[in-house]
Amino acid sequence: MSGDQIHPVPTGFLRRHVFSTDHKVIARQFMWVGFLGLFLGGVMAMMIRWQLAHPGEPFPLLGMLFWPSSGGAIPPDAYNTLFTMHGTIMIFVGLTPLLIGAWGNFCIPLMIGARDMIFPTLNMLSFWTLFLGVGVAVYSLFVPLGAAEGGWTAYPTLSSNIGTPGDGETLWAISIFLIGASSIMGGINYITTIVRLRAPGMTWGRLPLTVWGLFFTSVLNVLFLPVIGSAMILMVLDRVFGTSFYIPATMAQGGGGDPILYQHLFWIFGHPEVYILILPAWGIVGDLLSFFSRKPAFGYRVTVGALAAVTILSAVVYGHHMFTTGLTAMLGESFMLLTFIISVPGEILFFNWLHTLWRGDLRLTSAMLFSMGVIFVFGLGGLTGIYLATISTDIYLHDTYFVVGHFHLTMAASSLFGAFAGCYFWYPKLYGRMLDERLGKLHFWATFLPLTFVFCAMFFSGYGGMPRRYFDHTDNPYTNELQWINELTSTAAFILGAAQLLFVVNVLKTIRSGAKAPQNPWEVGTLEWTAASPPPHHNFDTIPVVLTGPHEFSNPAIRGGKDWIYQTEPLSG
Amino acid sequence: MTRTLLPSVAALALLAAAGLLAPGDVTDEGRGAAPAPDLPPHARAPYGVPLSVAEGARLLAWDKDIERAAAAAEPGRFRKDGDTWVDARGEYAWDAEEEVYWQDVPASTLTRGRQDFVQFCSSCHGLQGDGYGRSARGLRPPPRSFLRSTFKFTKVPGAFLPNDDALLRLVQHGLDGTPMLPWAVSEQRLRDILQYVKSLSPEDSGWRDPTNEIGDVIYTPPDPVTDESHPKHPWYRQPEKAVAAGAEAYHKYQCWSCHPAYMTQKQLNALRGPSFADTAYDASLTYGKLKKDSSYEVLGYHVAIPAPDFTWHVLRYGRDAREVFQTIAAGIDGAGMPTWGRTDPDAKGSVPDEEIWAIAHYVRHLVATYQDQPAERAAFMAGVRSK
Amino acid sequence: MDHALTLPRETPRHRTDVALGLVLFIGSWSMAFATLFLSFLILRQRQPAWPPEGVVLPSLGLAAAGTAVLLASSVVLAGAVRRLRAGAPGFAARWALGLALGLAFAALQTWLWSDVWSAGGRPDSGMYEGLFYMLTWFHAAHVACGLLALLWIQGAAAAGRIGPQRSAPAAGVATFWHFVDAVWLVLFLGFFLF
Amino acid sequence: MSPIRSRRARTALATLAALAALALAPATSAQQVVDRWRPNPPASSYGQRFDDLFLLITVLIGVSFAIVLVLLIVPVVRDRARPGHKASFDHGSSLHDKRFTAVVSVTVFIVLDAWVLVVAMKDLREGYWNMPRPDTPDVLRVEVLAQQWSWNFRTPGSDGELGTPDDVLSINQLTVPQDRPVALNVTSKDVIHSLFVPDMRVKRDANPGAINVAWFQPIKAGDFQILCAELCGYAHYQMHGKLHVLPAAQYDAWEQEASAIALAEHDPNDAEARWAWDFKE
Repeated sequence: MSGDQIHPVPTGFLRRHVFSTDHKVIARQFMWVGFLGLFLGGVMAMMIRWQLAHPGEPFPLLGMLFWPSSGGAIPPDAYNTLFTMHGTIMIFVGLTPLLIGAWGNFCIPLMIGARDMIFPTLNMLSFWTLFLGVGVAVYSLFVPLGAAEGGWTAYPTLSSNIGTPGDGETLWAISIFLIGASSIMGGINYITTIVRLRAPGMTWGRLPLTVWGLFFTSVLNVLFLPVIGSAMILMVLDRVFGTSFYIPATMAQGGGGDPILYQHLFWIFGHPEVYILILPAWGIVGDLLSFFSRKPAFGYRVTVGALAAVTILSAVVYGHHMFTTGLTAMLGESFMLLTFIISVPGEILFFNWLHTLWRGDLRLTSAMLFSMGVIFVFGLGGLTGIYLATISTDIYLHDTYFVVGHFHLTMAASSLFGAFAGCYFWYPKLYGRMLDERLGKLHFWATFLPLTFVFCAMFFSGYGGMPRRYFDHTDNPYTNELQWINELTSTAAFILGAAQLLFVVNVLKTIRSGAKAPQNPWEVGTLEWTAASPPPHHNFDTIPVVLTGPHEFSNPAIRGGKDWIYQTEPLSG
Repeated sequence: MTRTLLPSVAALALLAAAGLLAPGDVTDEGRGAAPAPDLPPHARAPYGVPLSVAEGARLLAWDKDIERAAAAAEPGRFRKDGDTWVDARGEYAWDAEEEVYWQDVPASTLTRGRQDFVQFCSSCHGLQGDGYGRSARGLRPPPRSFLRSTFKFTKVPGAFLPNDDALLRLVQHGLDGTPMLPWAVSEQRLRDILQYVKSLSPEDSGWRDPTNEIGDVIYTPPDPVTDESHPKHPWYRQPEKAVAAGAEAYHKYQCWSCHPAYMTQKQLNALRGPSFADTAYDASLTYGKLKKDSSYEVLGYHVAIPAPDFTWHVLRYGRDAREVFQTIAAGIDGAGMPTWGRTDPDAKGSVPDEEIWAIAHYVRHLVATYQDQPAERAAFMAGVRSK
Repeated sequence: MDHALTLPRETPRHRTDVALGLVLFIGSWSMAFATLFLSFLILRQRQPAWPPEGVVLPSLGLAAAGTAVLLASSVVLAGAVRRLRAGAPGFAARWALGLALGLAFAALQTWLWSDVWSAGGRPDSGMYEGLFYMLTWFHAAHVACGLLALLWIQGAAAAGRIGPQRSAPAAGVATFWHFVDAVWLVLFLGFFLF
Repeated sequence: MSPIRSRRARTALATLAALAALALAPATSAQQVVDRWRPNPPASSYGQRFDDLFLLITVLIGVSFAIVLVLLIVPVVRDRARPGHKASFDHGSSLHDKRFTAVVSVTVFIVLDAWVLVVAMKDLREGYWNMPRPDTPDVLRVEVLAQQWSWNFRTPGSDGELGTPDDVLSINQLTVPQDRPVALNVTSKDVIHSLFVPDMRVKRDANPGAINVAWFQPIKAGDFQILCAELCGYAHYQMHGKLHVLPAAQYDAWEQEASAIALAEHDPNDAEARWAWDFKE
């Protein structure tokens, strides 16, 4: 409930752990679903990379388990399922729950000084709707005729029952609808909480950037997930009840629909979706760079303005996904121009990060390393976006591995590093135990180096003309000449996969025997560090009164030899 | 607790709608308006496609397959009773009055086959296997209809039904120059698909007709050009000699009655001997012939596929001399190409094996030198067509 | 519902929280209806003729009657909430009337469907019927949710959990009902009339 | 670089470097194939435009990324937390800072984005979207009908008219003349495909129920690979064909022969085989 009304601590196992309405418990639930999603998606990525590097050879260990009829080698239809579910699981079951679900739920109430989310029941419902969606998605893997095979974008008429008969694709659409519904509930909850439950004194100018990132993400969630929900409803009606919204007149007796309509609907949601994934990471990085440079975030208001600009512009740039689909010249060029314009707020954000680092007092903890990793990776990913925003280069590069490299660098690497930075930074507050810094730094370097190699190698194979989503590149002479890049990429990808074990070991080791975390290990002033680690059920004994901004580091007015100040302490003078 | 009931109710309502997911066996008839008359049946967007096969099928089995199964099966399953095998598990059964073996293919195998068939093959061969899939419209050659159990390129003489291995090899080889791909599907799944395809043969025809006989690939003697056991053969390691003999044999056995001739009329007359000295051939001597009677029927109307011109068309199942030999020897069932070779080792073929090898080498020579070489081909054909 | 009993009087602050949450939900979910309606217009514009000749037209009378009934139920429910907020008697009766009108609309809708279904109109028999079923099914799902919520509020009011001191849920459900009503109005104009 | 203090960290990095080196050694399976990482030189008239613009963007991005790297590494080296080292206090919210950010972002937009935009618009106007006009005499009209897992091509044959019995039909093989514009009409029978000829730098989606137009003019004879770029099902990777570009003389001879054979094979009552539509300019 809202305000400073302390609702009673739930008793009983179910209320406390399963159907809990405490935002911290829900954050943990989202985190573990996120880790499960990253693990599943990661294993699928390894299978995809194995098939690309060694076409036809049985996948070691797991191969016989999944595909006994082909002696462990991945058959072509299973390969299509693999990259479809890899995309879907990484985005909707891995990153969204981890970045928005876990860190959103944990950080927003604590950082704005509230006791809990404003609608705790809706919060719990949001998790269980996601859980239901994930259940439906996992169930669709075991349906006869296999799971969805139309790519995570599922363009009809391949995703209609003409291209993929069977129930797999229908169940996939239902699970996307449910996960979308869960994100809408979460979005409503986050926006209302941030607007209504800020502690006294926590003005909009004193909100940490993480909360700003999550606020804009929720705005996009609330506005654009219903669009994909409707697109999925139309697809389910097409597949189950035989309507032909996406099936053209030339193909079906009752036809008259348009597959391009789905592409428009999908990408109206699709592009804001990639910003939904990157905005929390931008927020977290904006904060962490300031925290660990012991220096205020450069241009706080400009950064928030840039985030707002990206949120607004994200609605109108989706056309760059469809340059080769046959848009009219005017439409294509206007989307090209708009895509270039949206890169400007991105650049402004980027400069503010670099300016934050400049002349700071850098403490290179693993959270800081991951945040600087985001700068490197998003720099590389963002800049290569210019190739794809320009129609004349996109005509050649569209649907090649160049695009795969680009969106992995921006969406996968940047958001993933933002999530890892969040994990290393807030784990002490969430579980009350410190993650091992040495293992953290090793995990960073062991992830960062192979990751950069893998996704930059994709630029080369894409530039060489290797199309996306091919089961076997040695089948035709042209892409066979690029097979050597596949082998290198796959080797590096396996190292990248193995490197994630470091993080698993780190988390598991810390749960049992991690060092007890002090209340404020990183000497940072935001409100969540005024609470105990882990915070009690009602977060704060008394609702804190905020007197200063989140980034008042090395402020000359701070006395007592410290270079930081709690937001609740006044800045004298 | 129930203050925010609305979203969960919406989700449950949706799931109830999702419950209608598997309409199970809603076949075409189960729905209201019939498809518009002018569009062929495949044009209906196939929703509610039946994916499971209810009951198993009793199909003709091949005794060599049973011997191989007996050898591979666990001990004690097969035993020889007199000269017929008895299968303890009852999958294979000897039919006394028809003197054939029947195989009872379980419904589970047919269901797996049906599902993979819908997944891989239905886009061309049609959801009912009638050879009229969504992608089949306007395809020439049109996709094979499995409702007529005649197969062109299995290298099994026309009089016999192809055995499983011949069909399997055909699918794994694919047919070059047609959308029939070399399928990278595992052998186990392919065998299930082939069992399903065999079960499509209508009542008392194809694998359901006991009077039919399942045969093996045509007898293929070793290729004289590469056969080490006869080094003294004139063609041994001299393919050009075989090609020259092939040119002669090709025109002697009048392959040019269907395929184009590659000799001028004078040379042809000289080759065919004095009685044909001044025969005048009609203008289409050097073109593939479009034989009406050799065409076959697709959904009610005739489709005629011309005999290939070896300097122009892609050979669908003839990547090397051996495959070309087998195609000539076995003939192409239903396409006017008779069985030239020997159906079994001791019978005598209408053309001696060595001559068939020579023609095979000659055909491969034509393909290798003239296909995709427009200049050379134009010059060669101009020479042939000059009186 | 143990929580409500121990709940103190509903603070005006909480009322605005719920109002803001509801505005966001309705704003968000209207995007879903907007997408479906936009798709309907695009697909309709793609058809050579609209309505295609020889198609079974759903009877306009039934749809008009449904619209009238739905509008009436909204007006009645709005009156009920005003009375609840003012603490005046008669909330439960008016709310029940609103619920009854809602059920009437559901009945009219089912009658409309059965007409089209019995005349052979299936979702897959053409773009017109496909769009008809899509729009009406999606809207009907929300009418069903609305009716459930109305029933739940009716029950809560009977059990005393809804009253002048705790009216936010009732106001919320009424607002959702007005949203469903507005969507139907747009749908009625877009599909049936023009 | 200041020495990494703890010995154990140094050994960890060393092992990592060794692992990376092992990974980067190219797996040398029997490589009779020529390994490349760049596309073949352009074989179509506007192909060079892509390579030039790609190079331009690479240079611009390379410079920008170098600057970013410097701005990233210098703080790590110089401003690392050390006893007695202080961070400078700067909110960056002063007017000067805002003006500086505005100036930097505008210059980056001009240098990086506007330059590329202008070049791209020129390329589109003069190259990619500069379709040959319907009345240009020697344009070769080709109808491409994609289907699940192969390409059907149709060229007008020697009479220059589409829809006549002498039209040349072929599967996965397209023969076009050199130095003559080729206008494509691309559509599909079932799912969405995408005609992609890397060496001609052309790519067009084949959408069922709609006709997309594209064009290219080969400037080099030879065989080029045709690929499918849009996921279209299980054998998406097997849906490749060959584009034969012949010098003008050879092409005419080939076209005569092809038309003659097509005429010989024409079967009037087989309406299905002669799929065609009126060419969309």
